[in-house]
Order: sequence, then C-alpha cells, then structure tokens
Amino acid sequence: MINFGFTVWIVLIPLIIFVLVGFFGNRFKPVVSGIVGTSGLFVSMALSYYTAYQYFFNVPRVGDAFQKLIAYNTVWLRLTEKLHIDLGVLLDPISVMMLIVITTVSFMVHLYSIGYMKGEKGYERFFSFLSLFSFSMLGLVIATNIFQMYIFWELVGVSSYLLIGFYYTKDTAVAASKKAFIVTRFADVGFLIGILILSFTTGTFDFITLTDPNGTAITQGGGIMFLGLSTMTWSMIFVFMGGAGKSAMFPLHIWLPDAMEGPTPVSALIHAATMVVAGVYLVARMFPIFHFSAPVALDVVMYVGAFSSIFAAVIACTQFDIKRVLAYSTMSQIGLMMFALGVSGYGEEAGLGFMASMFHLFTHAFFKALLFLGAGAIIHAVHSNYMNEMGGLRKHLPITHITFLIACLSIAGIPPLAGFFSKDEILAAGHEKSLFLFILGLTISALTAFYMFRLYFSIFWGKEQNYHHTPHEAPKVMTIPLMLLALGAIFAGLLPFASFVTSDGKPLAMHIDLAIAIPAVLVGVFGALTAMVFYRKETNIPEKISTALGGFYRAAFRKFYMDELYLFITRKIIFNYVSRPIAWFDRHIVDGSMNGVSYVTNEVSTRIKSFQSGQLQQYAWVFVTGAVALALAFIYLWTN
Amino acid sequence: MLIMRHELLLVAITVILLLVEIFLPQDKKHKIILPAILLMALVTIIGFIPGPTGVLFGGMYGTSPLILLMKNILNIGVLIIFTQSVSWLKLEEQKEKIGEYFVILLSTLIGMDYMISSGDFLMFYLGLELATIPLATLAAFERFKEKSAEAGVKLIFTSALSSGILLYGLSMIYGTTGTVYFPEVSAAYASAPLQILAFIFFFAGMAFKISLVPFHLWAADVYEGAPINVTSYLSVISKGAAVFIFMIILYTVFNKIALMWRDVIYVISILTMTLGNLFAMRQRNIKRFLAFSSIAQAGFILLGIIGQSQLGMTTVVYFVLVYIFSNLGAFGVAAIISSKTGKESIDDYDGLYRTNPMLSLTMMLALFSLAGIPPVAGFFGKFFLFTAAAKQGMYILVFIAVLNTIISLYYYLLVVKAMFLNQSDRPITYFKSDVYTKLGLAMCIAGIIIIGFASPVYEFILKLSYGLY
Amino acid sequence: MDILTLFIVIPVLTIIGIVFSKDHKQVKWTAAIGMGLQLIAAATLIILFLMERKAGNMAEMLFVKDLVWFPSLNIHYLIGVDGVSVAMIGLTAIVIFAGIFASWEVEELHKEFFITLILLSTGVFGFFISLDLFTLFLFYEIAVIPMYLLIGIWGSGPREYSAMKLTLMLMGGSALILVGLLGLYFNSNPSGGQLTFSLLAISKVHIPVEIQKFFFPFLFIGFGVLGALFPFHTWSPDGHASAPTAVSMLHAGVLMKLGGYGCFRVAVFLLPEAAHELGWIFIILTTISVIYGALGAVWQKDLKYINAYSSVSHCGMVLFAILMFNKTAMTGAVLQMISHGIMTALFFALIGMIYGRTHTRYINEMGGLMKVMPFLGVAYVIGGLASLGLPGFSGFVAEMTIFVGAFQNVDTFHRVATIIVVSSIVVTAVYILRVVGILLLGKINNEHYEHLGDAKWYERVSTGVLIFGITAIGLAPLWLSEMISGGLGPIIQRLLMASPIH
Amino acid sequence: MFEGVPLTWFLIVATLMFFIGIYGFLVRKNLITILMSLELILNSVNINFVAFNKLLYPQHLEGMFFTVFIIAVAAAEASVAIAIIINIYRRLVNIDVEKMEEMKY
Repeated sequence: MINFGFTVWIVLIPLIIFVLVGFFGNRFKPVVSGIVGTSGLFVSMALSYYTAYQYFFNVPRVGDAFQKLIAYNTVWLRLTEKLHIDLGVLLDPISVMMLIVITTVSFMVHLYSIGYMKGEKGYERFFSFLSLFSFSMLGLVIATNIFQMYIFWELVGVSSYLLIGFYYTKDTAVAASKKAFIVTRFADVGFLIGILILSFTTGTFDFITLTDPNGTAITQGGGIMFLGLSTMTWSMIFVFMGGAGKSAMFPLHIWLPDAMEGPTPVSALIHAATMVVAGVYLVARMFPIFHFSAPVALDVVMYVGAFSSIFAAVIACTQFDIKRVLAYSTMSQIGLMMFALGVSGYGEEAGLGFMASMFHLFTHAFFKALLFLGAGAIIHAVHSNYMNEMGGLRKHLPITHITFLIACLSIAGIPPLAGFFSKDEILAAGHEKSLFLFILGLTISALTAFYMFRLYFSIFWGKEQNYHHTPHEAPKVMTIPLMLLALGAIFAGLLPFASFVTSDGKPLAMHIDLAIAIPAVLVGVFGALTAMVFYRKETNIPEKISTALGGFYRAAFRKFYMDELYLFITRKIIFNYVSRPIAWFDRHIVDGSMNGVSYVTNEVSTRIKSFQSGQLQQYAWVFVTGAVALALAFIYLWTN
Repeated sequence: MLIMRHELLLVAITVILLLVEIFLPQDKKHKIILPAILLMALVTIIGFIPGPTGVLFGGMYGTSPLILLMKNILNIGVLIIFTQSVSWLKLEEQKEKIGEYFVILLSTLIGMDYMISSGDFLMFYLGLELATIPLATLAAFERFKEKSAEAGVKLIFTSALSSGILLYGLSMIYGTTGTVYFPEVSAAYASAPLQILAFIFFFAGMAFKISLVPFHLWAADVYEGAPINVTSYLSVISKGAAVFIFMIILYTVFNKIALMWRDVIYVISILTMTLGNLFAMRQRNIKRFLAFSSIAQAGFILLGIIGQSQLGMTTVVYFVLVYIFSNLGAFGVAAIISSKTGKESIDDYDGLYRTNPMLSLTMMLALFSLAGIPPVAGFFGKFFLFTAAAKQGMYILVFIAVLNTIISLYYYLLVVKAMFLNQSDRPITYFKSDVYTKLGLAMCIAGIIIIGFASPVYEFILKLSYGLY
Repeated sequence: MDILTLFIVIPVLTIIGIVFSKDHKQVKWTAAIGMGLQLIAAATLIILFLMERKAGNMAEMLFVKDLVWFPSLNIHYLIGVDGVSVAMIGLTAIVIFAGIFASWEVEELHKEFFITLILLSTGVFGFFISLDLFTLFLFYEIAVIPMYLLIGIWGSGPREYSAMKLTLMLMGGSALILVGLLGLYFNSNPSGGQLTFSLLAISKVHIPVEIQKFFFPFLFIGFGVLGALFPFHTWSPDGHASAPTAVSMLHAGVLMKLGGYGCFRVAVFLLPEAAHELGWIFIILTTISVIYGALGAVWQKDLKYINAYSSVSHCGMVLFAILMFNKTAMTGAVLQMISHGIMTALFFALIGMIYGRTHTRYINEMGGLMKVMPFLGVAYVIGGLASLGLPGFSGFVAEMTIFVGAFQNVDTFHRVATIIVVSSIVVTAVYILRVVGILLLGKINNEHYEHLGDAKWYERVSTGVLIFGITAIGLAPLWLSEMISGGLGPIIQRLLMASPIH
Repeated sequence: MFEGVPLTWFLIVATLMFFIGIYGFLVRKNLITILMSLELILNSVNINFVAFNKLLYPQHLEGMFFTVFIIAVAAAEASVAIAIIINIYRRLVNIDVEKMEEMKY
C-alpha cells in the first residue's frame, strides 16, 4: 500500500505560491506571477489525479468498501485531555473526488485569468489571493477532524472576502465583500456552536470516530434531551447552519448575488464550483451522524435545500444581470444537492441520494465554471453585465457560443451530457422518498432549463445591439479552459461514479430508470423551447407575461425584498437601536456615574467651605462644642 | 546627668547662640546662621550615641530607647528646617532678628523633649506649654505682614483655650485619682463618668496640637499666615512630638479604658481624613494646601495608634519619620520658591518643570511620598499603618482610609499637573538656590528614597518599641 | 545575578543610560538597545524554562529566589516564574520593544518620555515575576503611576481629564486590592504561626469560607478594574484615546493583562471557595463586558475608541474564561491575554502611525488609504483579521481554547453565557470590517492624502515584530499552550478540591 | 474656717467660673477682654486643684505645685498674648476679633 505522505504537498504548494507571489510578486513583471500560480496549480492537479488513481485502484478494499486513510496527522493544539485539534490529510472517496474537482477547476480558472486580468492593476495580488483560496479549500476538503475543517472554513471565508473586494476602490465591491464575510461569519458562529456541542457530547473532533456507524459517537451520542431535541440533533442543526451560510442556502443566501462584484474568474472558482459546495461537502462528511443520530436535522437539510432551490430558480428567471442569473442558478443547483442528501438513506441502495448529490456536485462544478468563464468572456467583449444590452453575439464569439450552449444543455439535463445523469439520480432519489418531491424536482428542472435558455438566447440570438466597438473573441488563453471544461461537461456524466463514491464506500450499481429519465428530459426540453419562443427573436411576450404576473414578478425581480429586510435589520436594528444606545449608555450613564462621583465630592467640598470661616470665635465655639459633645456621647455610651 | 543629655545639650547650644547673637554687630547678624546649623548638627549626631536611660526627679522625667529615638527624629527634622530657613532669614525684613528665630525654635524643641519624656502630668503640661507659647511668637515673626500677625493671634488664643480645657481635664484626673504620676493614675483609672470626661478633655487638648478634625480649624489659617519655615516646623515637628506623647500616654496611662478610646479614635480618624481631604481639594495657596494635607495625614496616623499593639506603635513612629522627610521635602521647595519669588499659589507653579527641573522633581517625589505611591517611602509608611489597623480587624476603617488615599492622590496630582502638564507663559524663572537649601532638600530626598527600601530602619524601630507596651 | 532579577536590572540600567545620554538620537538608541536586551532575556528565559520543564523539574515555580526584606512582617523579595508568568514576560518584552520603535519621533521632552515608559515596564516585569503579595502590589502601583505623566504630558485631546480619570480609577482598584491583600495576610496562618505574604504559602493554607467570601470581591473587582470589568471600564476608552501611541500600546497591550493575571493568580488561586460561590456574579459582568465592548465599538467614530472598546471586549473574555474554573478555559484566558496584548499593541501602533500622517483619527474623514500606504494598510488588515479570530493568527487559538473550555461546564447558566460570548465574534467581525472598509478600501476622499508616505524603517520594525508575534503563536501554538497549562496544575487542583459538589 | 465648706461648693464655683470664661471667650469682641476670660478659665482650674488637694489628698501637695506652675505659665501666656495684640494693633489699628478674618475657606 503506497504511502500517501506526498498528498500534503497538494495543499502546501498553493500556500507557498501565495507567500512567494504575495511578498515578491510586485518585484517581477505581472505575467510572471500568473505563470508561477498556474504552474503551481498544475502540479497540485497532477498530484491529486495521481492520488485519485492510486486511491481508487491500488488501495485494497475491506469487504469491497473504500477505507478512510489518514495520510498525515500532527497534533496542532491540545485542548482538554480528550479533545485536541490536529492538522492532517484524510483520504476517502468524497475527499479524493473533491481534490480532483477543486484542483481542476482552480487550474482552469488560473489559466483563464492570465488572459482575463491582463492589464489590471494588482495582478499579482489577484494570483496570490487565488492560490490562498485554493490552499484553504484543499485544506478544508482533506481535514481529518471537524476543527481542522472549521479552521480552513474560516480561511476560505477570508479569501472569498479578499477576492470579492479585489476592486477595492469600488464602494459596491467593498460593501459586497463585507456583507459576504459577515453573513458567512454569522453562519460560522453556528457551525462553531455545533462543533462545541458535538465535541462535548461525543468527546472527540476526529471524523473517523465520529462518522463510524457502529463507533462510540453515534451509538451513545443521543443522550440528553434539550428543548425536545437530542443534543446531537441540535449540534447537527447548528453545523448545518454553518454549511447553509457558506452554500448560500435560503436564509443566508443574500451575500451570493452581491458576491458577483468580484472579478468573474473569482465567481467562476469560488461562487460556482468550490466554496459554495463546501456546505454540501460538510453535510456529506458528517452524513452518518446526520442519518443515525439526527434524522430530524436531515429533514431540515432536505426542506431548506428544496425551498432554496425553487426560490432561487424563480428569482433567476427574472434577473437581467447575467452573473446574477448564474449566481441564483448555482444557489438552485446546490439546493438540489442538499435536497438529494436530505432524502438519502445510508447503506448500498438507500444511499442513492448521497451518491446522486456527490455526482451532481462533480458535474455541476464543470458546467457551472464553464458558464461563468463564458459569461466572463462575454462581459470582456461587451463590457457590460446586462442581458438587455447584448444580442446576436454568436457571430462574434463562436467558441464561447458553442461552449456556452453545451453547458446550457448539460445543466438543463439533456441526455448525452453530464447534467442529465446526475440530475436523473437526484430525481430518482427524490422519487423514492415521495411523489410530491419528485414533482418539485421536475418543476425545478423546468425552471432551470427555462432561465438557462432565456440567458442563452438573449445573449447569442435576438437583435444585435450597437456595441461601440465590435466584440472580439477572447484570446487563446481564455478559450482553451472553456473548451477543456466543455469536454468535462460532456464526458463527466459517463464516469461510473457510483462505483467510486457512495455513502458507505461500497460500490453501487448505477442504472437509468426510464420512468424517471423521460419526464425529466421532456420537462427540460419544454423549458428550453418556451425560452426559445420568448427570446429567440425580438418579441414582447416576456413583457406581457411579466405584467400579467404583476406583483409576483416585481417581488421576484426584487429578490423577494430579502436584501431590504437584512439591510433593515443590520442598519436599523443593530446600528441605531442597539449599538448607538450602548455607546450613549456608556458615555453618559457608566461614565457619567464616575464623573458624578467626582462632581459630588467637589460639590460637598465647596458646600462645607464656610465651616472654615476665619472667625477665631467660631473656631473656639466648634472646639468647645466638639469636646463637650464627644464627652457626653462617650459618657452615655460607656456608663450603661 | 547623662540621662537628660538631649535637653541639656539643647539648652547649652541655645545659650551659646544667645551669647553669639549678643556679641555680633548689628549688620553681621547673618553670621549666626552657620554656627547655629553646625551646633544643631552636632547635637543631632551626639543624640544618636547610645547612652544610659532611666527615671529622674522621682518619676517626673523618664526616658527609654524609644523616647530617645523620638527625640533624635525631632532633631533631624529641626536640622532640616534650619537649613531650609536660611534663604528666608537672609531676606531684608528678618535681617536683625535671625538670632531670635534660632533661640525661640530651640526652646520649643527643649519643651517638646521634656513633654515626650515626662513621667507625670505636671512635667507634661510644662513641656506642652513651653512647646506652644513661643510658637505663637514665631507665627507672628514677620512684623510687616498682617497675615503673620493674624496667625499669631489665632494660634495664641486657641492654644490658650485648649490648654485651659486640658488643664480642666487634668484637674479632674487629679481629683478622681489623687495623683498626677502616670503609673499611679493608670492603676487607679476606671471608666467613671468624670474620668471619661477628663479623658475627653485631655484628648481635646492633644487633638488641638495634632489638629484632629473638630479641633483643627486653627491650623489652616495659622499655617497660611505664619512664615513658611515656621509652618513646616508647626506641621512636622510640633505635630510629630504631640503624636508621640499622645500615643505614649494613651498606651501607658489610659490603657485600662483602651476599648473606649479606640472608638473615639475610630470616629475622629474617619472625620479627620475625610474633612482634611475634602478641604485640601480646593486649595490654591500652597501653604494652606499643605496645611489640609497634613491634617489628613494626621487622620492616617490615628490608624496606627488604633492598632494598640507593638506593631501599631512602630508603624506610627516609622510613619512620622517618613512624614517628616516627605513634608519637609514639599515645604523646602515651597519655601525656596516663596523666598526667592514670593509666589505661594499653586497656579504660579505652572510649567515649573521646564524652568527648574530639579526642584519640581523633588516636589513630585515628596508629594508622591505623601500620597503613598511606591517606590518612595510614603508607600511603605502608609502600607504598614494599614497593616496595623487591619491587625485589629478594622477592615472597614482600612477601606475608608484607602478611599481617602485616592482623594488625596487627586489633589497631590493637581500640583504635579501644574508643574509638569500645564504650560505657562510666565513660569517661575530659573534661580540657583544656596548651598543650605540644596543640602536640606538632598537630605529629604535621601530620606524619602532610602527609608522605604531600607528595612533595617523599620526593624530598628520595632526592636526599640518593645518596652512601652 | 539570577535571570529573573535581570528583568528589573536591565530597565533600570537603560534608564540610567538614558539619563546620561545627550541628544535625541542617543536617547532613542539606548532605549532601543535596552529593550532589545530585554527581549533577548525574555527569549532565553522561555528557552531555559522549557528546558527546565523538559528536564523533568516539575516544581511549581522555577528560578525561585527568596531575599528577606522586612523580617518582622515576614515580607520577602520572593520571585519565581511558572508557565503563565513566562508567557506574560514574553508578551511584555515584545510589546515594549515595539513600543520603543513606535515612539521614534517623540520630540518634546523625549528623555523623560523614555524614562517614564521604561519605568512603567519595570513595574510590569516586576509584577509578573514576584510571588510575594507585597512586592507584587509594590510593582503593580509602580506600573500604574507613570501613566499619569505619560498621558498628561505627551497625550492629545482632553489629556488632563483622561489622565486623571485613568489614574484615579486604577488607584481605586489598587485600593481594593490593598484591603484584599491585608485580609489574606492576616488569615495566612490560621494555626497561629508566622503570618506571611508569600503566594505559595497562602495557597497551602485553608482560609475559612466566610472570610474568603468577604475578601474575594475586593480582590476580583480590584484587579478587574484594570482588566476592564464591566462597570469599571470607562477609563479605558478615554485613557487610550488621549494617550500617545507607545503608551496606549503598552497600556492596552500589557497593563490590562496585569488585571487578568492578578485576578487569576491572587483572587481565584488563593480564594477558591469564594471564587466558586461568587463566580456567577462576575460571569454575568464579564459576559456583559464582552458583548457590550463589541457592540460599543460598532458605533464609534474615533479609531482609538474603537480599539479601546474592542480591548474591553477581549479583556472581558479573559476574565470570563478565568471564571470557568477549568484548565482549558484558563489556558485559553492566558493565550487570549498574550494574543490580545500583541494585537492591540499592533493596532495602536498603526493608529498612531496613521494619525501621524493624516492628523485625524475620525474614520469618516479618511478613506482609501490602502493605495497611499500599502504596508500600513496590509498590516492593519492583518491586525483586523487576527483580532477577528482568523485561523493562522493567535486570536483564533485563544478564542477557540476559551470556547471549548467554557463549554465544559454543563449547567445551562454557563452554556447560555458561553453562547453569548461565542456570538460576540460576529459583532467583532462587523466593526473590524466596517473600519477596514471605510479607512483603507474605497476611494481617497481627501486630495492631500495622495502624497502621504508609507511606513518608515522603524515603523516597519515595530509592526513587523508584532505581526511575527501573532503569526508565530497562531501557526504553532502547541509549545505555548503546553507551557501555560503546565503552570495551571496547582490552581486547577485547588479549584477542584474547593468546588462544592453540586 | 474651711472645715465647714464642703468640696462640692468649690467645684461648683470652679465649674461656673470655667464656663463663664468660655462664654466670655466666645462672645466678647475685644481681644483684651478675651484674654481676660482666658485668665478666668485658668484660675477656675487653679481652684479645682487647690480644693482637691486641700480637701481630698492633704498628705502630699501635688495640687499646690500644679497651681503654682499654672499661675506662672498663665503669666507667660498673657505676656506673649499682649505682645501679639500690640503687634496686631500696630498693623490693623483695631483689635476687634471679627475683623481678623483675612484668611478663610
């Protein structure tokens, strides 16, 4: 069995690049740091492919289930006797799969941004932050214990803050980055509380002991009830809250659309393929506990996932900024993944939902990254984000057009492409759970197809706008990643995914159940056609329908006023009615009381000033009465 | 003969100075300064030579090692005051009266020595009167200033009244116990109403001298009116001597009614500290400021007396020693400034550090020692006083005392603020002070810094104070 | 000359050196060399200490030296260090070293400035090495008084007012401590033997619970005043706002830790039963001060006030962790003291440097400084992220240890308090990012900020040392947490013995 | 002729004189008259001493010694007081005790 010690380098290389480019980047020409960053990622990617191959094919399996391997582990900080935080590398099917996804997408984005960011000020700063992000995301994925995952979780949050706020002279970018960081930070508090409760009840951070089905954690974890739910359920709900924050699930999704302020490669890498799926990965990693000790928490995951998916899909149909549309589509797809995990059981057959969710994560990473990079190329050419300012670009940007089309087909779930296979598994899992969920899945796929093709047709078809200079195809260095990702989007579906990644490690036979596949494809095609009818040529049908829907349309367009609600809470409540009174209270009451004490002493001393009147006889009078009073008092006190 | 050596030596040098003063021509009066200081230094040094102690005049006069130490401490104080009053004496108005200043001062010192080593109330009364009456003349020393005359009047009249009340108390003691000798009185003393009245009147007399609260009103005006060196003498030496004899009498004569006078002192010390501090906060004149600060310090000294133990006695003697050095340090600076520039208000001290740094550093050290801030000796003095009081379990009193140290720190820092923080367009200009003042201030600074850390000083006092209690 | 007294001798020698140096340059360099030596001494102390521990010397205190000072009152110059005090000495050495470089441009009365500053640090060093309550109290007051002169003379804004308020409140605290010490002294030997001030001797003696409950509030509030306990923290915003850079660095960075260290070493260690009985009152107060400080900081306009309130919040967390009475939380408390010490020092240094350039501390008047002074900008962001609790910096290590430690207590009162404290890190994030957003990012809103210069060499040294401190602890905290928890053995054992079985 | 007069009468007279003296001290305006009331107080104490010694403890004469010394000291005190009063008169041209309040608060 080979020693996987080298896997540590997959994580460390991006860190070294971050340090090198960060400190010495500005000494060389900008492009040098681009090349250094990209080559570093390439080495990581190669290493992770090698690890995947070794892990899936050369590692002996116990009862043909993949084993969790600790490739490297050191104690970082010892807390109590039982609890200690370690840093190490844990290899198991989902973490190896994630290694491949992250390194590939990150490499593509690096390659792409050499071209995209050419001529930008702070070029090396961008690449150093990108490698910082890759380092933290890889670290998160290979975590051996939940605390190490929390550590890299925070680092991922910070690097997304730095990258969203890259154009720091733009106020909207600064506000967006601040919002993203604070919302994820709020969710991380939940995650931390979850960890604390979990670690206290089970007495360990370590994943292997935690997630071992017949291990101590799960068997006797249930224990104490608190407000009706067992502590394990509470901890899992809080942990999921952390995941929901990072994966922009319903209550905590407001930061994702604003995160589009960052440069498009950033959105491609962080807000499409890697960071946002961290929440899904977290639930997948903790799946045995979710399933055995906290089924209620699993239902919460399912409902939140489903609702976020439908909610985002509806909003996506109304947006005009192409990056916002893609952002909401990402939110919707991740909702689906959460939904799939929510419905899944544990064991061979029951774990279908788990496998489907991972599969969808795998394929979604490719075509969503492709969509974003495509959108980047379009914006690069047209210098505007808004759909209504584009049209008929298929002549000017041929490669982007074809790759964009492939991605749209794939996400819509059209058979030969990857999207179809993974979405089909999800719908199958949903079907197993209940019919209503299956129908819900279908409506979501329909909406997905509709807004994707609405996007496609209004960009590449429709009337040509008067661009002040004719849009030109993106340079070679940007189109190559597009093409490579397009290949990924096409062939990723064909991989025998079920034989590698399943809930309990044992391979699963994967079969397409026609009864689910056909309605899914039909619904997809129906969505695409309606979009074609609406947007292929200049028509006023969309306006008519939007006025027809009236209030609902306006609400959807305004993102159901979620932003205003959050703004109201933070701006009004916290700022004006909490921290301002506290500041006032501190300045006047607490400080005032201290000054009051000194005021009183001064006042008393001026008030008794006349006691010292300068009159000799007044002194004598006080002298005598003092003596006599003292004498009488003590005679009275002491004689009886 | 040798037992009374301290008083005899003082009498000798007083007579010598009188003779010298007679033979000095009119315009050479300042020539007396050097011999006076040298003689005083000689007496102080000789005082430290250990010698026999015992009882004379059939119990009227008695000394013990502790009493000798007390006299030596007073001698050191007087020596420093002599050095500090030189620049004032050389001024025009005092030109022809320099000799009188020294003679009167030494006679009051003789009175105090007799008072401290008195064995019965008669010797105590005589010592007390000899210590106070001449002071009134000193207070009125500056003939051309109304303030000094007013101070003289206030001092002589209130001291006469207080000695009248004291005598009434003594007569009651004599009446009830039939004797005036301390050992016999303490044997015969019970807590009969008349005897309590007698004790309270005695306490009133002494409280006047130590300026405890209900009897302190004279202090501020006299301290402000009198010339600054006389004020420092009043606040340090006369108060120190009064504290010493007050403690000795309480511990030896009134030990039977110890529980009773402990409550008296408990009440009076809180009153003194608080009122002393409250008044001191507002003062602008440096002499009046130091007057109220010394009243507050008297309140702290009572904490030691309340200790009623060997520890209490030692801490009181130790604190008086530290108090002498710190107070004379502050008064020394105030004296040199007022004699050189005539300015006596704290506002005139603005920006003093920028013009003459050494003086302001001395003043700061002295004030910090008065406030009880480490590393200077005042911290150790105050800490040990609180230990003595805490030994009696009076934590509430210690807490009130400690709160008072904060208020006292406030107004001491006001002076430091004036000197260091405030800028002023016409600060006190730089002036060179003469050799004597430098010597006096150097002695004070040395005392403030060394006595704190040097534990043998404290241990020496502790060893001596076994006898009395 | 054993190593511990060296920490008193070096500053005194530096002061003497400064007194005899002539011009500004010589004064600065003597001070820098002196404090550099101090830093080296601290480093050697840590190494020696770790070697000693590794060599199996499990004595409670190492490098103990005992000189009799006042035989009759049994006061000794008793010094010794354990894991906690070694860590604190290290913190003080780093902060004072950075402080010297942060005050490189003090022109007015520079000689007196450095003398008082180093006198202050002598008091702090003395405090951390002394084991005799009397010497501990002596050094404590030496550390407090120079603040008056430092803020009063070299401060800005309402300096007299804040200097006086700060000194009086801190002396008020020391007044309470004095009463507490005397209480301990007179109960240090119930069997009637020789009364003692020595910390170790008193910790061996069982003081009756009633007496403990009388003196515990005195001691805890006394030290708490300096550790920014809730109602007594008002000196901190004003005091820091008008203090010069190096002074507020040293004060917030180290002096506030004296409070925490005092609570832990004197109040809780010597009066364990009372700590258990009355602990809950102070838990409420410290929880308030954590949330209160953070929320207060959100609204402030002045940079120094923001940092002052954040110090109140972090120091409140230290006291909170001490009151959890378990080994992890206490280790976390000490870690938090060290990490917050360095972080606040970094913040105040940067604020001083920014103020030196823009001559205003109001954040809405400034903006977009990142472009003009990238080094200071990046340093500020690093400081912000560290105080935010980002992994990789010491803030995270300390806070996580505190939270895990605090969670060990099972009853709901502790749990609710812990959750409130944990949620305070969100509010910290809000005000840190608000400041970073307004101050550094965004467009420059004042045209003559365009040509402001970036950090000079000595400013880089000062911030560099501090940033190295935070990242070093952040990345490799094991050696430090082991050293500290090693020192906590005796106190935890005493607390367990004293804890009422409820 | 003293055999008949009991001790209490002496004490009453002395106490009356004492409090008359104090009353005089507090009320009179002229410094000289205040000085006189002071003498009154001291003499009342003398009566006390002599009465106690004669009637209670005739065997040894501490009381008498005390009285002699008190008279001597009172004389010294009076002389110093008058000297200061003259000094005041030279400066303020009047010796009204209420006028002497330049130093207060």
